[in-house]
Amino acid sequence: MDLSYGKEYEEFREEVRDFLGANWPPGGDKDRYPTKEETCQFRDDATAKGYLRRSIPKQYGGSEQPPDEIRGAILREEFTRARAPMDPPGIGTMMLVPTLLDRGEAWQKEKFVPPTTRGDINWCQGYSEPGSGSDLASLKTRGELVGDEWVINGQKIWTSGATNADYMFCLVRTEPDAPKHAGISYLLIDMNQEGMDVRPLKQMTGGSDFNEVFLTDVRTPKDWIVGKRGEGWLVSRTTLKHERNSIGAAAQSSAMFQGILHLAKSTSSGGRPNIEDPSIRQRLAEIEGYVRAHEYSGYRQMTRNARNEDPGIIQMMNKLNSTNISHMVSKLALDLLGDDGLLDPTSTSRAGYRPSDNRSWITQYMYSLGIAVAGGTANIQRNVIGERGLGLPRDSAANRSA
Amino acid sequence: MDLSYGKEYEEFREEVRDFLGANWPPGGDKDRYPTKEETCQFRDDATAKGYLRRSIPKQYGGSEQPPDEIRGAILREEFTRARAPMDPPGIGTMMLVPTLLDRGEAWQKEKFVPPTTRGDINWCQGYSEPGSGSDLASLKTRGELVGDEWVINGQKIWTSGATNADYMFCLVRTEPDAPKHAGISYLLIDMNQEGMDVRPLKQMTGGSDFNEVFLTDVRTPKDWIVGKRGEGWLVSRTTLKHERNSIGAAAQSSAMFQGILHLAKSTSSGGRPNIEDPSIRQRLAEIEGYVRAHEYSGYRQMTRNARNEDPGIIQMMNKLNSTNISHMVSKLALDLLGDDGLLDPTSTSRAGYRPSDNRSWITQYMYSLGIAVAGGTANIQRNVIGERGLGLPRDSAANRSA
Amino acid sequence: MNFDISEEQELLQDTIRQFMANECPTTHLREVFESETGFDATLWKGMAELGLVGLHLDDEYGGAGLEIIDLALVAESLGYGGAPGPFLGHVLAGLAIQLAGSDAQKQTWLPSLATGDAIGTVALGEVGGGWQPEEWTLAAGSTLSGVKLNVPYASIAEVIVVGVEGGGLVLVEKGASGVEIQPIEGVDRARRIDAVTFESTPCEALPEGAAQSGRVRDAALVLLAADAFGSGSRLVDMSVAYAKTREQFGVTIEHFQAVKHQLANMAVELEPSRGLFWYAAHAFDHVQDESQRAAALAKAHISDRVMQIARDSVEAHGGIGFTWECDVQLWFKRSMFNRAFLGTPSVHRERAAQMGGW
Amino acid sequence: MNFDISEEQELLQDTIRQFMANECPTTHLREVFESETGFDATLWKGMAELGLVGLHLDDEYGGAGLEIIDLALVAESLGYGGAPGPFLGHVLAGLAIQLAGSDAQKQTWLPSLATGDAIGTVALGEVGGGWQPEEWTLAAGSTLSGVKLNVPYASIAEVIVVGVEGGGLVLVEKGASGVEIQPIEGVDRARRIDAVTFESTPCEALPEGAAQSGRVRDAALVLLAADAFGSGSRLVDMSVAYAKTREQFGVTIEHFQAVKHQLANMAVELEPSRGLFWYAAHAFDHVQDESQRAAALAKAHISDRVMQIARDSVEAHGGIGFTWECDVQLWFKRSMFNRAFLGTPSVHRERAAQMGGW
Repeated sequence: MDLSYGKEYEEFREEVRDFLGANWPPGGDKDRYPTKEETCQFRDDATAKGYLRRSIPKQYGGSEQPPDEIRGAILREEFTRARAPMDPPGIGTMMLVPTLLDRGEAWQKEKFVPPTTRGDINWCQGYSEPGSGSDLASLKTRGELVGDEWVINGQKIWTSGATNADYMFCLVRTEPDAPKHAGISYLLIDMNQEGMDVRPLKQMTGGSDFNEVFLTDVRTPKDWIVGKRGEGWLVSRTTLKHERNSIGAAAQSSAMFQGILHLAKSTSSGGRPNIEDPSIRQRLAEIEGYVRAHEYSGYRQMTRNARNEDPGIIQMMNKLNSTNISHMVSKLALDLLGDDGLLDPTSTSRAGYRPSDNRSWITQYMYSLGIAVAGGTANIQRNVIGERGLGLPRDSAANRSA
Repeated sequence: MDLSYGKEYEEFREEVRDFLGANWPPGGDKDRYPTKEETCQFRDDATAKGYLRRSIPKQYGGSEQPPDEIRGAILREEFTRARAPMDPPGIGTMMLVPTLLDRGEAWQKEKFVPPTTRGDINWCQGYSEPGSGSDLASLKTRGELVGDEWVINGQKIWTSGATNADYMFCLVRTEPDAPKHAGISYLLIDMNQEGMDVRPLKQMTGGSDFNEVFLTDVRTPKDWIVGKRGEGWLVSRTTLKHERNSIGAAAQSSAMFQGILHLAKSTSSGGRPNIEDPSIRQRLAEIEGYVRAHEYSGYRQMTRNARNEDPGIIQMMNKLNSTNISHMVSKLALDLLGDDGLLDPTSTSRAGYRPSDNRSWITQYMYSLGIAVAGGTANIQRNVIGERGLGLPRDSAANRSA
Repeated sequence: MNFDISEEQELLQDTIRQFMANECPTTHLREVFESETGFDATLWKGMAELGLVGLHLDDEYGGAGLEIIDLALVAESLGYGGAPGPFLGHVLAGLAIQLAGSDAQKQTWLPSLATGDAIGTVALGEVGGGWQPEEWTLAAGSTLSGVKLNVPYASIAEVIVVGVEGGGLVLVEKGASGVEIQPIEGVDRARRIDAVTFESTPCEALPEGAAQSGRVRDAALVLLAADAFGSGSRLVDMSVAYAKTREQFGVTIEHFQAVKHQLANMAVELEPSRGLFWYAAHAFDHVQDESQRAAALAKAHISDRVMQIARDSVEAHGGIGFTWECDVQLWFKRSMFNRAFLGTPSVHRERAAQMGGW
Repeated sequence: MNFDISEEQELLQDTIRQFMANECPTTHLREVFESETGFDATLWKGMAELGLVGLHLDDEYGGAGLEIIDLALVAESLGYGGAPGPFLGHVLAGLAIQLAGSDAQKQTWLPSLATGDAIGTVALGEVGGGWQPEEWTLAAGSTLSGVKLNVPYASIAEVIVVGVEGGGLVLVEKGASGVEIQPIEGVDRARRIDAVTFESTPCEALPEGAAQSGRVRDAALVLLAADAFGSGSRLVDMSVAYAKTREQFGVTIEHFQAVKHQLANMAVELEPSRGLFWYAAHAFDHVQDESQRAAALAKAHISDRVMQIARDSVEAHGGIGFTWECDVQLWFKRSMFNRAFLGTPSVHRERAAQMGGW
């Protein structure tokens, strides 16, 4: 057991630090917001060093580095420290690009991979539908081949980033007579056309992280399909070989814990700081047990992933751990907030008495529920752990139709 | 809403008190343990007044009173206060007698009801089997009619009171070719015969509240059957019209709460009485919320039952409420006990250092689990509430075979 | 022994439920939610015509002379219906004047409060959670100065009953000088709250204020518990109904045992607690020794349980439960109000511990 | 970064697991459970031959010179196997002498402790929960008087390391005058405890006792956390295995979603906590700044979670889980020991809070 990254990696860290020191912020000027061109140039330079676009082949503008979870972690740490931009975030780089690299035609890779990894084009994901949540394969959006084009009709939901996406990668039922999973194709669609109607989905918190997308006679060329007709389900399940971020979820839990600790120190009840209340101290320490466990679980996974070994059941627990911790933290927050629990987190635009810094915790209190449902409901996670982790059978209700 | 019992009932209470004052303890002698004859005489006198054997017809030695939940409650209160014996406790008076009265032959009632209600004979119940717990109707103990006798072979489990029972009322599969529920008969069996092998089932607490009973070529007369062949399942489900004790479970929860409150007052941690620890106070008050809710729910049910109205979903929640409260109390107890949590509750016979009064709480900590499993597991209770209370469908796994 | 409500009381609850279904379906509730004031005069008039807003006031002032249990049953039904508006503060103001006011004050205010023609409210909370009479700090003589927070619908109230130093109560009339009302952006837009600043504002003491303010607080706790219970019932009903319609894997999700048990657990957390607010309400008028503690336990327990039920309801609805469009959010936020207003569960649990002599 | 155990360590754990399966199946464990002394000399000899009881002692004294992480992995495997006997007190006694003893003391005791020929134990607890060095009250000079509670296997120990006033440590040899040992009826009959009364008993101070006793406590916390984790693994495994064999309604109960989710929840409560005892053990030797707090958090969290898992295991087994005959009770009681010994979770959470500067 060795919690340092080791000599080879610490040298790599030094190299990264040197690079960042020389290149970010551009011109060493911390008081100016970098231009788009400067950011592009920086990313190209970082790619040349092998720091960005690591899983992308050189022919598509990448640095084509072997997967290395630990180099990945070091890069995240150092870039974050220097506040330097990494690969453009988003579902395009995270999901579409690895899928294309694995299953796409050469022309598809050439056309879409470079601009996506450069951040020139943005993607959204068209998977979930109102009637198809955990049972995704029951999706109903239909695509019909008319001449040289697919004509697509249907509705997608929980589509984040749809408002400023250029393209959607989308699961569409193209073979209505095939069995459930075998009737789906994976299509790429231009968002910028009539018939694409994006409507933000307002959350109970007031914000809108997701959208509904209504597709009415939307068109896309015949060959904008990844994999063959009816292979869409498999294409969408392709194991992604890019560097995992095993400790991302745990890092968020840690950050949340630091936040609640601060809240306990900065709020009072009955004239006494909450942090001095023995029942609050007990709850904090109990939560910290979960948070540290989550954190060390991340390290375990990172270690195994770096060795290309299966981390086992622990890997299936990340989401449920995050959700459970988020619930505990949020409930404690509501107790710490006292009267501030009466406040509306949804808007700061209207004039109101006493805007409270703690108001964001109300959002967190509600948002912790969103986490539970966004990553598939907790029940789905429990199914996965029970079935794949403990070797228990599939749901009989599900079996009846699946 | 009126939490007194009302004038008519308070008069009844006075009458009961007068009777008890005159008749118990026998001869007014508090320092002497009453003889068996005196106890019998007292019960006969109380029956003549209509206080005992209330649901039993006069022809079988009862007082044949109309069901009255509130008179029942008053009698329990006053007899308890005077430490006077009520109807002999046990499964014979609770379950067999009402079943016989409802479904038995005249000769069966004559033979078994009077001595059972007088406490002269004791019964045990032969329902559960090792392979048939929540799925009771899958029971396998078989009875074959050989000449004028049933010959019974099989095994029963969770049979409380089997060690000193005279008879068993028993569910036996007599029609092996009939569908599951329709192949069962309700037989009465003399325990005092070869082939009846009773083995106490030791619990994790060290005690033995239950037994296993092995039946090997056990015999009982052909006509010792209640209802017809194959009707046993229905006979065992007969709705019992005797007076319910709606507040019994809640009264136990209340008593348990008083106990844990006392424990919190009488134990210390780090030199400070536990009752002064804010986190303990919070937990106690939270538990009290559940306990009072349970108590008031008992009053609600008693009120509705007394009016012959359906108390609704609340009635299905009694066991789960008791179980939940018992869990909460037990967990708090373990925290209050500190080092005493290391002690063995199972025995006081061996010499040991520092026997602790609090040791019984360790038993409670384990026993709270027994409560959960004894009244059917919590999952079965949740099924009942979901299905009968909320109108949700039966389990699909269960549906497949039921 | 009769631990149940009467047929008349059941009828009253049915009437309110029907009234709410007709006059305030959730489409309409959302309009009030989005409106500037959160006050719907027509709905208020309807409630007043049903006699809901003066139920507890004496006959001679135009009330129905009923008890806190009746008012609590109204609150439960309004909670179930998600009723927006100033009911809570209004009935408490009437109660305060009836319990603590002089004959003249009663003559002046109760008749119009009983009909709902005038709206009243109570100003109890202060900065840093000072909700309880012994925590009030505003000094009052013939005038009043200081700040009260979380005052329901102060901006439309004809009269505000204000809690002051020493646990007393004073009346401030609409339009009195030196009053400044600022809306607070509250989480429950069906029950608006304001911050009210008084600066040398003329006021009039309720003679029995210091003796009765604790009773007003207790009544408020009972009403919040009752509203929370009604909200919880609505949330359970919505979740069960959703499970019966939402299909996944070819069956409605009610067929999944995990869903069934989650719904059963929600019902088990809620249903037994009904007796807590019944008893606390009953005790208010009939078992005064126990009423203070019973009110504290009822509010702590029910508002806490229902908050968890609201979270469970969101999960029971899956992704859609987290949206603005789904009605769960309306009662989720109502539950947050019921939980925090007048002090969080832990505050009242500690009070119950003290009153229990622990 | 390498947050994992080595192949050698995995091999060691496999060896112990195999050893326990062969030498101490639950039928045998039950015999030890029922025995007078709770000590099985053959099993102990087998453990000693595997090198388990002196793993952490220096090579020069016949140990393997390994770290606390290795000892913790042994403890985990022994917890999984339900190993009865004096392992815990024995390895702590060796550690105490190694950390705090003089060369002469080490020479005297470590070789025979390393081979297991002599059994050692530690006397830490006092009346009223005084487990921590700063709570110890026994005054010790050349002799020692007072009572220590919950001393593992005092009756068979050749040497007892006793915690005394000021946080110091002293040695008492078997047969020393004025020692009275009385068995305490402990809940975990696989790990016996005694009350030990000293009356003017000759003793010998460990020179660095006051400096090192906190370290001994921390090691003990790590070992208890590790044993608890192993126990939890066993309980989850047993529950999963039972669900795969128990039939109801014509199917094994693993087919019921409620059962599946309960098992999944047990696994989720347990598995992530593995890193807590790994890290605490690692920190003991390599991150001393954090080791005290990490040990407290690990013991509090894991022993608490596993106690709940033990309760869940009983429920997962239904009625049979509550019987003496069912093996769940063996680990249920082991879990009670791990939870209470050296202080309950709340004690160590409060310690963690203080050490965190909260």
